[in-house]
Amino acid sequence: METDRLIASEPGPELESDTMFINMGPQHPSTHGVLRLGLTLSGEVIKRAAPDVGYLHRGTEKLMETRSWSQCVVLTDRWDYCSAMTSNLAFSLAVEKLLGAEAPPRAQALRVIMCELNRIASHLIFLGTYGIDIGALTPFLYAFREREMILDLYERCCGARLTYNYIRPGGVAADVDEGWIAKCREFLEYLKPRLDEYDALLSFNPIFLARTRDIGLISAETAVHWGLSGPNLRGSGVAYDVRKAEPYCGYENYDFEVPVGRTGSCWDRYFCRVQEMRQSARIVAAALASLPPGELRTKAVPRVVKPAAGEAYAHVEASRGDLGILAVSDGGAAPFRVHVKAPCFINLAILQEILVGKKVADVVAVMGSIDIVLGEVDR
Amino acid sequence: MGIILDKAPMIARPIPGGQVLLTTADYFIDLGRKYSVWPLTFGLACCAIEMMVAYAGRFDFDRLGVIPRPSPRQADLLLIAGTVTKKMAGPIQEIYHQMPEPRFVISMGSCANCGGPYFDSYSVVKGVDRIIPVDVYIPGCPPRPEALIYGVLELQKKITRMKLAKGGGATHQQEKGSRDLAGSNA
Amino acid sequence: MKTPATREAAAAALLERCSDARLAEPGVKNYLTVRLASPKDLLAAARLLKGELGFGYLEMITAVDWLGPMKLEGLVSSRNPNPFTDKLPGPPVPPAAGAGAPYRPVLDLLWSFGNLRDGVKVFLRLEVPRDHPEVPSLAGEFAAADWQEREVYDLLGVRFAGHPNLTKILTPDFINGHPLRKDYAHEKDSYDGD
Amino acid sequence: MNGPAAPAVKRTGIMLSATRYWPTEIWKSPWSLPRYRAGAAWLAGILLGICAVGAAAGELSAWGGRLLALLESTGLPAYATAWIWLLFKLACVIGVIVANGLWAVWWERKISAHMQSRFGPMYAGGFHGWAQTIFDTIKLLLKEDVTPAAADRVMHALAPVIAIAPCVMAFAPVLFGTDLAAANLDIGVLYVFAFAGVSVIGVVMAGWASGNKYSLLGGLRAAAQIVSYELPRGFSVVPVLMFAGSLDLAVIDRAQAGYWLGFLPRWFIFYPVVGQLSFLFFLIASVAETNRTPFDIPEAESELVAGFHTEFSGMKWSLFFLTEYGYVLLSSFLLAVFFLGGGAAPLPGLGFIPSWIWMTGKAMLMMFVFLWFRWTFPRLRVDQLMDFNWKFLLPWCFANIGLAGLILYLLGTR
Repeated sequence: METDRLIASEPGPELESDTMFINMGPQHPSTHGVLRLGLTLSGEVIKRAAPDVGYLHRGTEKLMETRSWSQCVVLTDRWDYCSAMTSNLAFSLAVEKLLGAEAPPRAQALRVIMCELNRIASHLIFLGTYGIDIGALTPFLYAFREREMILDLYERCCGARLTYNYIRPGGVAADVDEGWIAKCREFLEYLKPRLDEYDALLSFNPIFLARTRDIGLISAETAVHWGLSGPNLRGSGVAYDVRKAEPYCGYENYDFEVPVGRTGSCWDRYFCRVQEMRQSARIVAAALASLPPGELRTKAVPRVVKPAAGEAYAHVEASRGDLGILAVSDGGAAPFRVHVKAPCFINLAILQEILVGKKVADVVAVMGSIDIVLGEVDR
Repeated sequence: MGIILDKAPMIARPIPGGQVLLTTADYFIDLGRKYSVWPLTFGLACCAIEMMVAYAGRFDFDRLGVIPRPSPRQADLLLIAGTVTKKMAGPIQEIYHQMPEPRFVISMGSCANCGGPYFDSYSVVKGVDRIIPVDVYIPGCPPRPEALIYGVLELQKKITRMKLAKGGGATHQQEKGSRDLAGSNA
Repeated sequence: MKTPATREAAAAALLERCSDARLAEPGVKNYLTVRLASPKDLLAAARLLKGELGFGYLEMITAVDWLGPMKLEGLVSSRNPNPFTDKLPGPPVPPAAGAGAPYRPVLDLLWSFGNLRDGVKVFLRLEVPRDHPEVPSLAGEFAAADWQEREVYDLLGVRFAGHPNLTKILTPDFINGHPLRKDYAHEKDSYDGD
Repeated sequence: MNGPAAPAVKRTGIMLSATRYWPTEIWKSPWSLPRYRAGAAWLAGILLGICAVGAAAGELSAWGGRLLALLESTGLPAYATAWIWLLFKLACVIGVIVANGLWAVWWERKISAHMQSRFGPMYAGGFHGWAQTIFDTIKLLLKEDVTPAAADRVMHALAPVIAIAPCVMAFAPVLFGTDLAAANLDIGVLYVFAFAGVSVIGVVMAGWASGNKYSLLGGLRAAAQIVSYELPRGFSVVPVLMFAGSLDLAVIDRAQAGYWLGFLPRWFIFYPVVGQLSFLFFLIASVAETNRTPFDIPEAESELVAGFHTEFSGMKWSLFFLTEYGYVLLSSFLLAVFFLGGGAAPLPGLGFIPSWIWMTGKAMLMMFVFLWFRWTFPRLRVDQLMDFNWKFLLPWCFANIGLAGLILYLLGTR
């Protein structure tokens, strides 16, 4: 059976008599989707953790080889479905690099606004579900109430709540008007006091601190060694953010700081995301203030996209890490090969190392702080 | 309790007032089941986020008495929210069979209905009704939370049509197609 | 690129260290791409990058199958008849061969190393034959390689020698063959129905 | 596309706020909303109505006395009347527990909903879903009774019974008003804590017998937690016993009658430092006893799926639920009797309202605190919970007892 294969094939220490193999199986309230974690426990302490993924593997990289370039944008939404805008952006940047095209300035500003709003929405989901993992059931409701306002803004502008298909190769799909900008500013004003409220409710709650401070410590070397990215890497003290290292879409002319943790504990990663929400609000406010007029789609990207044979790699700072798309074209109407460098897939692998020696309750705290979305892990 | 309920129709038929007793019993039993549909905390893909939003403050599922339960033993609704892959098909069938009768299945989103955007993928089951019987299908990718609530309302209508005489009891039933309520669509 | 120095220094060091590696001209659009000659000097290049040049951040491992346009047997389609029109959907059209595409029966492996201090990226390429590709595993040097190599093995069938646990990671157990290969033909199983 | 032309969409800001839920309309204060004032008026009306009914009914213990006299006068043999009277009292206690089960579940869902800016059950049975728990019970009664193959059938069926039986028996000496108790035992407190500790056997049996690793972990955690929190729960009540001078709940209740300086009631919670400390320790220990957040590690939803009652469905599972809310009710009544002067009116002028109204009111206040804890605190880890008990709560309980002795010696109140 599946578990015997895992036990037999893993070259773990020979099984002491008192260990117990427990399945934090595909259906578990706190695995954020369909991840199976094979834990070998002795008492409450974990001897070995073997994450088993693939329960949501839909083979989108294979499907993209039979769809035209613009049809693939739809499939990109379903990877990290908590922040679909950044997946659209990464794919569109890769195609634009292949074609050597550049989105018009208004489209670039709109892309920045939408991606940062999506980062706030995605971190609000994290805030809610992480609260539930640690046992506080109420922040989930408050975080989703705020997220509803962002979804209203998205629905007003691009029609969808979760899978937008808004950022396309060559520009963006729809424009925003005065009403939308006024509502967006109103939301940003509304969000600031809410974030301070969450800090009081959850971030500095003594029990929450007891459960997350110096739990699941990841040193800077281990984080780089395991190839983590995004808030997980910055939580360990490595200040690497793609928006600062390789700016795209005009990020260089917005000023924002990159929050960096100190010890790499669950709380550092959690608080990096909370601070990132504040920084994203600053970026959106700045982008709204300097929204240039102009058309939304560049003429360089034709309706039927047939880029010359070649390869292009574009990567963006998605909410969960450094999302990279390698787009390979053989000159045909369909992509020859698209590879997704999925940050969640790589961030998840570190569970094998940092869960050893922890307690069962810490598994939930550590896995929640890594913040994985199974759509992007399995693609 | 389940056994008695299944024998109730046979006992009630010969008694003169038995039919009236049976229908009123049906009414109250279905009313109880209708207002307390407890789904399983079980999300697969993007539809799971819309399901979570349906539980959250704005589209409050709790208004209908719908509370997510972590264990399949206490759940009577399996809400398939997301893409059913072949690797996940086995566990889904196992969870379905762990749930006590009377159990219902809602297939949420076009991935669960018919494979959706992955209609030609090598690793996706083209629709969850290939592996378990489904009571309500909700179109959309992902469906809006209002559509999910409308789906649960449809399920509630279906529950109110359940009759003790037609398998409305709670004894374990062999593998069956989608709940055969055709006879009760009066 | 902020610091061209590190890029050129890395390229120079790599070229003279690995015997007959050469700069891949078309390469990955506006990134430095070095094509290695044979699997033997992959480990040396990786250790060099990680050691002296400070590229200690392995970002991505992937592979491209350059056999030719994709075969449609790899997909199992349940084309539901569209209820809004009465005409049935035609058979799926296989993607046409692109003009000027370098098709060759080879698996083109790609590694991406990052230098976090300077924000610079270097790509390593290596071509291996399609029948039984064998490449040394970097799992010893970079723990990030562990799962990505298992994924490349699972989806494209490249064996990584020295990998601690080279088993399937994404596809279900009963799917044999490597789906992302262009000539992958999917055998129908119980879930595919008619 | 044929069909009517799409309506011209008004793309201005109003469209967004008019049609959509937009919580930025922050009111100056809730009282400015007519709906809020109407709700408050409704609530005040209901409370005054209850007090009026109470005042009209008077002391229930008096009614009890008349009923007993009526029973004696029927001329049945002595043992028959004793049995009937005992069954009547038993029926009352079980009735209170079941009614509390229905009321507390609905109340918790409504409180948690309104705390989380949502509505909670609204449509089950009309106004604010009052019949929600009744419908839940009907459904749970009719669920298939699943016993997992790996489970030990007898223990699996016996576990919920062993969990709820001690809860019902523990209610015997509990006061529902001045000398309104099923049985007035002079060792009331000892009896209650003795029986409250027995149901941990049912929990561990449930964990072990259902053959599921998660429930095994949940059961073992429950054993560790409930047993170790028995101690602070018992010791935090010792100062109250020292001040009241007896274990009998009725004596403790009478010891808190009267007022200092005319207005401050002589409740044990108002004793200088000792009262507040022992109230706090007893509250924390009771929350831990009833496995509620922040101590709900036995059925920690996010870790152990559903803890020890993972494999229970239908009626068996709802017995566990009834046990949990039974112990919450028991703890609330104990808190009211020990610290809030059960039955005594807070101000001298309010004596006309009978004691059982005050007692139930205080118990409901304490139950609100229990429910409030659940939706605000995160969950402690197993070892942190044990450290908190053995290294913090218990030593402070002993210190508190010492302080009580000192105050008793100094004031010589006895």
